[in-house]
Amino acid sequence: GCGSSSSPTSAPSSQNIKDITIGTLYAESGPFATSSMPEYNGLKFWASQVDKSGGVFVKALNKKVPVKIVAYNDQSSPTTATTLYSQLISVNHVNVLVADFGSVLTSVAVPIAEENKMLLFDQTGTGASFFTPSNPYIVLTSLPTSGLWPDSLAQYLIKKGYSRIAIVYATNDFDQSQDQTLVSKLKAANITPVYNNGVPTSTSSYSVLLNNMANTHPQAVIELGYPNNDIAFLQALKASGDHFKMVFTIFPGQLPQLFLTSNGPSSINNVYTYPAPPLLSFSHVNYGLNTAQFESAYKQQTGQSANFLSIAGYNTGLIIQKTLETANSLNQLSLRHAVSHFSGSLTTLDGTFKINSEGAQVGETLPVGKITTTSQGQVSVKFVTSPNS
Amino acid sequence: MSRKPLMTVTNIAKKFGGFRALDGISLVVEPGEILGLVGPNGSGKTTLINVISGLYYPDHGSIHFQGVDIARLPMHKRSGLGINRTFQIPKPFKSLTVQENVNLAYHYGKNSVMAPDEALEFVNLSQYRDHLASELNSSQQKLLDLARALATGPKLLLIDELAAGLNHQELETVANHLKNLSQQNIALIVVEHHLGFVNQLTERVIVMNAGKEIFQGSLSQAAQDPTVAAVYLGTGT
Amino acid sequence: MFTYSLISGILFGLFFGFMALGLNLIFGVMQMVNLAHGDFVVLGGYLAVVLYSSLHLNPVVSLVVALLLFFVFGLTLFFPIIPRLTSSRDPEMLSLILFFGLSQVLEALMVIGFGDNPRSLPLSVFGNAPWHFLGQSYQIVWVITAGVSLLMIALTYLFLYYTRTGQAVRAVMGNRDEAMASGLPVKRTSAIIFSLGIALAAMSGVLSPFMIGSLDPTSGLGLTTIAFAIVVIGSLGNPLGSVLGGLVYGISLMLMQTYLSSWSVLVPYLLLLIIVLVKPSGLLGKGVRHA
Amino acid sequence: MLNAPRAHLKPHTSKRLWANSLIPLLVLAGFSLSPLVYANHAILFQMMAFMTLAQGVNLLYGFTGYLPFGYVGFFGIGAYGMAMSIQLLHLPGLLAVVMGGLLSVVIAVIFSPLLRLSGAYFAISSLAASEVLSNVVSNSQLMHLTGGPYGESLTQSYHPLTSYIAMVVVLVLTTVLLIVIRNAPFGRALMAIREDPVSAAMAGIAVVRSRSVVWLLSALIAGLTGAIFGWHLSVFYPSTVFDLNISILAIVFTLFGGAGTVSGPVLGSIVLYGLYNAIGISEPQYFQLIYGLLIIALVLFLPDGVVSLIQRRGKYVP
Amino acid sequence: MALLQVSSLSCGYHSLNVLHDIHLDVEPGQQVVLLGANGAGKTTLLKCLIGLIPTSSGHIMFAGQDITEWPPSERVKGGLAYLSEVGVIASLSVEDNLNIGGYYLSRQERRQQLQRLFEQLPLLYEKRKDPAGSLSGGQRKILGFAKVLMGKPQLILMDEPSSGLAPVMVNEMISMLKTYRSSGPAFLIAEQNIKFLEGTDDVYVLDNGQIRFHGTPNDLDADAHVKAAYFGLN
Ligand SMILES: Nc1ncnc2c1ncn2[C@@H]1O[C@H](COP(=O)(O)OP(=O)(O)OP(=O)(O)O)[C@@H](O)[C@H]1O
Ligand SMILES: Nc1ncnc2c1ncn2[C@@H]1O[C@H](COP(=O)(O)OP(=O)(O)OP(=O)(O)O)[C@@H](O)[C@H]1O
Ligand SMILES: CC(C)C[C@H](N)C(=O)O
Ligand SMILES: [Mg+2]
Ligand SMILES: [Mg+2]
Repeated sequence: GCGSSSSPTSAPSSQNIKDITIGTLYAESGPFATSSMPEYNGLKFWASQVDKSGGVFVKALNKKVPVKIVAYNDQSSPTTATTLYSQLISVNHVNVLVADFGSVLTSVAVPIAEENKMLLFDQTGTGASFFTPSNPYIVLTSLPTSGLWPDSLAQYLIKKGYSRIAIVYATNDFDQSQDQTLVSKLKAANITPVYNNGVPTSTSSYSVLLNNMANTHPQAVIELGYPNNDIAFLQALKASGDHFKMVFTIFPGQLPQLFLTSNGPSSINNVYTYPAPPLLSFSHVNYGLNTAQFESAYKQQTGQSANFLSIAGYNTGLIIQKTLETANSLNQLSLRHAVSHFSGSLTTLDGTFKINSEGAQVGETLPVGKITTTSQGQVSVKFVTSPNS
Repeated sequence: MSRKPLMTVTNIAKKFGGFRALDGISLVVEPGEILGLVGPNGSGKTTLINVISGLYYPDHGSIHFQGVDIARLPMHKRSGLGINRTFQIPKPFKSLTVQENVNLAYHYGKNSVMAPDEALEFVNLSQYRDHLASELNSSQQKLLDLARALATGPKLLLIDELAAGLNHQELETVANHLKNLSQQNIALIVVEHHLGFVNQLTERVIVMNAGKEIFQGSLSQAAQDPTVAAVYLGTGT
Repeated sequence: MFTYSLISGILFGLFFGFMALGLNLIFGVMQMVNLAHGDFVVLGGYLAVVLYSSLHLNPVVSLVVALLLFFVFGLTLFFPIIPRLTSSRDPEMLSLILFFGLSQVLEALMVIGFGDNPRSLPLSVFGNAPWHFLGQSYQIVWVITAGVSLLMIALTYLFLYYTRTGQAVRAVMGNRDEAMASGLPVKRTSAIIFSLGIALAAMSGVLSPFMIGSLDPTSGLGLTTIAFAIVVIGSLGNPLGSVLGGLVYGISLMLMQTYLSSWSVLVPYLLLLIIVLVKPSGLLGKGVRHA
Repeated sequence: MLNAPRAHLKPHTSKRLWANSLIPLLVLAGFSLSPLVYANHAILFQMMAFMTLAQGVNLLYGFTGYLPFGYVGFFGIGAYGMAMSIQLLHLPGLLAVVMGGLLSVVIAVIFSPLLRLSGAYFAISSLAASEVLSNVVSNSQLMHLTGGPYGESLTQSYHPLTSYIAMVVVLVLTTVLLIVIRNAPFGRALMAIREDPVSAAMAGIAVVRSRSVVWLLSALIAGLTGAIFGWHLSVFYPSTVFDLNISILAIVFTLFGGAGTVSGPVLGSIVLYGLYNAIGISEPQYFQLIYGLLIIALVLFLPDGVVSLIQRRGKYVP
Repeated sequence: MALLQVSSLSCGYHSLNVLHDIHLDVEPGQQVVLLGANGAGKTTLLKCLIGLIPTSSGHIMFAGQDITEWPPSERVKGGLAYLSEVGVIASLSVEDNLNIGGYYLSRQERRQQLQRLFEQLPLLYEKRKDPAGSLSGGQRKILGFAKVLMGKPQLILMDEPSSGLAPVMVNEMISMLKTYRSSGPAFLIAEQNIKFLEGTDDVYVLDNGQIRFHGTPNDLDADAHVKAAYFGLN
């Protein structure tokens, strides 16, 4: 959109509303496709669910209306995403704006949303810089900001009294901010990592790095990256034959299937991770399907097995649904107020939804768990920190 | 000699890898004179021209043009000073028309005297004016090189094997043209294997062999010189 | 630590030299930059993964399959595209664009065919017995991969310098028109080299999971740039150049990872720039005469 | 070489001048008025950005034969130059944009040795250069300057309207610059250099200087564009402004329209970028596939761009 | 019957024809010289005979076969050879250039030829490992000449083989021509250098893409006008 000359995007007057349009983007190709597509499917799944039940209840209209998803393919390109977000706002005049997966594709939406006074439902864009006191037009639905992720991990390491810790992280917003938190928390417990190096996110061969880490004789080896990094890392680890008391990577807990298919079950056996839903399963929810129900329903409808990202997408849907049920008008600010209003009281299959004043997640924490796999590829997880701390 | 020389080349050497293409060659050119440069294949004639025109810098030795040492000057500066050349393997701007080739040289030439049309007339390519240079055959392209060189208004013109591909009659005309260039006080160094052609042009030749001068004087004397006869003319025993 | 990085650097380097070989041939012979090179590498990788997961085919066998399959693929690409491209003005530049288009197409097809998820091969296909050398142990897959790569490069070298077709290849490389005037079967030669270049890319792809972890449809362009860097570092059209370039790349990458890890991604690009500016003709290149 | 030279190097008629000056006028009018009728200004803005970049590529490739695959490097540096001026020097947006442009000129000076290369060597080396730039910018050790991997967030000085206008201005100026160069002898000198540097030098043309001038100008164009673009985004990661596809699109647009002309890149950007969004927004199943095939077809069947269709008839195209 | 038989041939570049209605014969073992002013069409004719530019009309019969539509490679395989104005492949070593000339020979035939030529042209032997691109203009001509001889062709088309050659090399080349003719091949030579007329069986004079004169050197001698026009001899 373009400054004062940009056309007003406030929703048309409540009466003549036939349906609630939800605008979002997905990446069918490019580096983010792996994660973006399941997330998008999760949201679509939610939409079909509510429409089955005659639509979503909109308090402002005091009636149920069907939801309609308007979605464009940004092919993982932030540049393209920019125009498409603004297409959703200024041409499609969607009622609800939902970001694409991850920080990179979310980032460009932040100022556009603010400029056009549209509330941005940020699903998994956990970049801390998106959340500022001055900007009420963003809420993070499915994950805490990256910096918070390692809390439980740090606790656990300290509790176990590991003094020799080796960390390798990919130098991107998501991973580096986690490294920073982790290191500072360890330092606070005066533990200095014996190895702490950043590598480019494009790194695909970790063998030499591993060898260098091994030379520091660590008890715990921690690799913070995106899925491809974790895959390459675990593969190299397996091949190297090195053994450490503890090995931690982020994504086995989110996308176990991915690791099973690419590296085989043994590659993530005994690996520590953040078990995210569905591995971290919530049987008691006060809103929407619980983990088990979702998994079966989702499988049945889409034919694909649920993973964290499809749950994140579905969860976003639930937040939106709750918002519409709560808000007195479709005006974006009142949507935002509605969110703050039920923040903390909502428990979904993604955990407790709780945001701070800036719209960032603080409810869901990521516990640490240890994965065990059978050769058939059954994945189970043993939590080593409490799932709901 | 009253006038001071136009160019003095002193003891130039140029190596390629281990190979001495030029091995301490010297020469003097007076304004407006025609100097013939002959010698067996691979004796270093073209290399000498390359060094004088600035395509290569010499390993050592000096080149004084009108008193300034130009041995390390870039090509376009030398062109500006009034040194220009043709190429043994012609190098016109293939995708420009014949006319444009000459116009450019005229526009960027510092002291242009001969107008583009005049230059084309001179090498008698006027009828090809609007052809792309790529549509000329190689000997026509050589003549275009010459026209382009003339359009920059040179004081010294280095001509590398113009005769190749021209028949006898054409040689006559070109020879006459070159002669009145020297009348217009443009000095010429003419590299040629066609001795008849050289003979028409000048009395004074330098014979090179293996990067060195082996003879200097008139062509007729050269023919008598046993070494020249042996290595170049092949008339020796 | 140093020796380990050095040796792994060498093993990696040999593989990357092989990975760049196909690009080297095509660029050298046809002055065309196959920007889709990396995508053919990835395709080769997918082939190996599929053959392994479906038929438990040993990657070494997949190498042969890749050779045949992609040589034919190369031929079928050649005739509709290349002759037309060659006859255009500025084929070198236009090829960059055209092959970028092709890489887009291949990437899209890979997404359709194999999905977006990264795929890989278990590194244990050749057993887990490590290779001990200078007091360090290295994965056997690396040693085997490096060995195969070296062999392939050697074969290509023999082909170019000791067969008649190879000679024709180098002639066409040097000067198309003159080669034509000398009566060489220029078009056939180009077709062979093009298809061979693509087949070699795919073959290196078969081994790539062992060296570069996992493959996904987007891995292509990155590999292409690395390959090009290697081609330029060692010089054009010369397989030995690829080995040299590969080694330089591999070793510096590993040392960089060891001593300056966060900058390691810069290695291929810095090397490329340095070489190209210091010795544009590449480490093994010869100068040319301008007039 | 890039289009029948006979067609555009003949002496000028006033008609021709008129045809030339028409282009910037149309561009100016078009992009100042269209926001009133078309709501998605982001598309209009990016179309301008790409049109400007395309002209920058055109200047470099169309007149000197250097194909700058890494053109996005200058673009990204422009964006970061702008961002740093705002974050560190607290300059106002417009001034920051100028700084961005200047910074990428500085970078261009540093990388000017690349001009010693030619053909694919230059193309890929420039790509390598842009990779180097983007990785330096995003390296954590420069965090205090560039924000490293965390990227830049300039929401405080986000001003879409001003950045839109700035883009219009830069676009129009760039177009005018190209018209001037193309019709001045300088333009012809550049073509001569591309043809044969040795002969060009002998004809008295300062080869190195002429090339450098073009190189720096094209860097300035990309830098300013990147700066305005970054300003318009105001939140971006290194990968956003150093995205290789930006180079590629600019190049493809230029070739599609016809390099070496002024109207070519304009046409190319309007048609292809329009198409690009048309496909994008019509939610196709196989966007990338279609786009790739389009490019291949373009090279095979229209290598000299759409304008060549007119030029083949020996007609002059501005 | 004639080895090469060209009947009502015309060809040129793109649309414009350069040659019109050319008739020309070469008997086995003959040496035929092609004269003509600069731009007359000599090079074009040779290019057309070797197949580098397409024939727009007329026929080329070689060794009893109609080769009008053949690509260059086939013609060379069939026993033609062509020495262009460029003549060599700059990036290849001198030795490889010769091997290219003998592309269609058997291995040991090639080895023999190579030896033979190196013996006759020691200059090439000295520089055999150097890239042809480093050779001087004249040196390249000599290499090119040797290159076409390599393949033991029946008919050799040469475009101004002596241009750029020092007198001593010209004599060298002419004597080589003699030796090689005795061993079989016929020559069709575009030349300016009248030295080539001695030992020539047949002369054609091209003018503006048309045959202006055809006859023996003696006929040419007799034709004062042509002589004047093309050699300024009277
Ligand atoms: N750039 C170069 N690289 C390597 N060798 C070279 C180069 N230029 C010239 N030479 C060598 O230097 C020698 C002289 O070459 P040059 O071209 O000057 O001879 P020339 O006298 O012009 O011969 P010609 O009369 O045949 O043209 C030759 O042996 C050639 O091989
Ligand atoms: N590539 C080309 N495209 C168009 N026309 C050409 C081309 N090459 C040559 N010509 C034209 O064809 C005519 C004949 O050229 P050709 O080279 O056959 O003459 P030639 O007899 O070989 O002259 P020379 O004795 O100078 O070699 C010339 O007028 C030339 O302009
Ligand atoms: C799903 C998440 C791992 C994505 C990550 N939070 C990001 O910001 O990119
Ligand atoms: Mg010479
Ligand atoms: Mg000729």
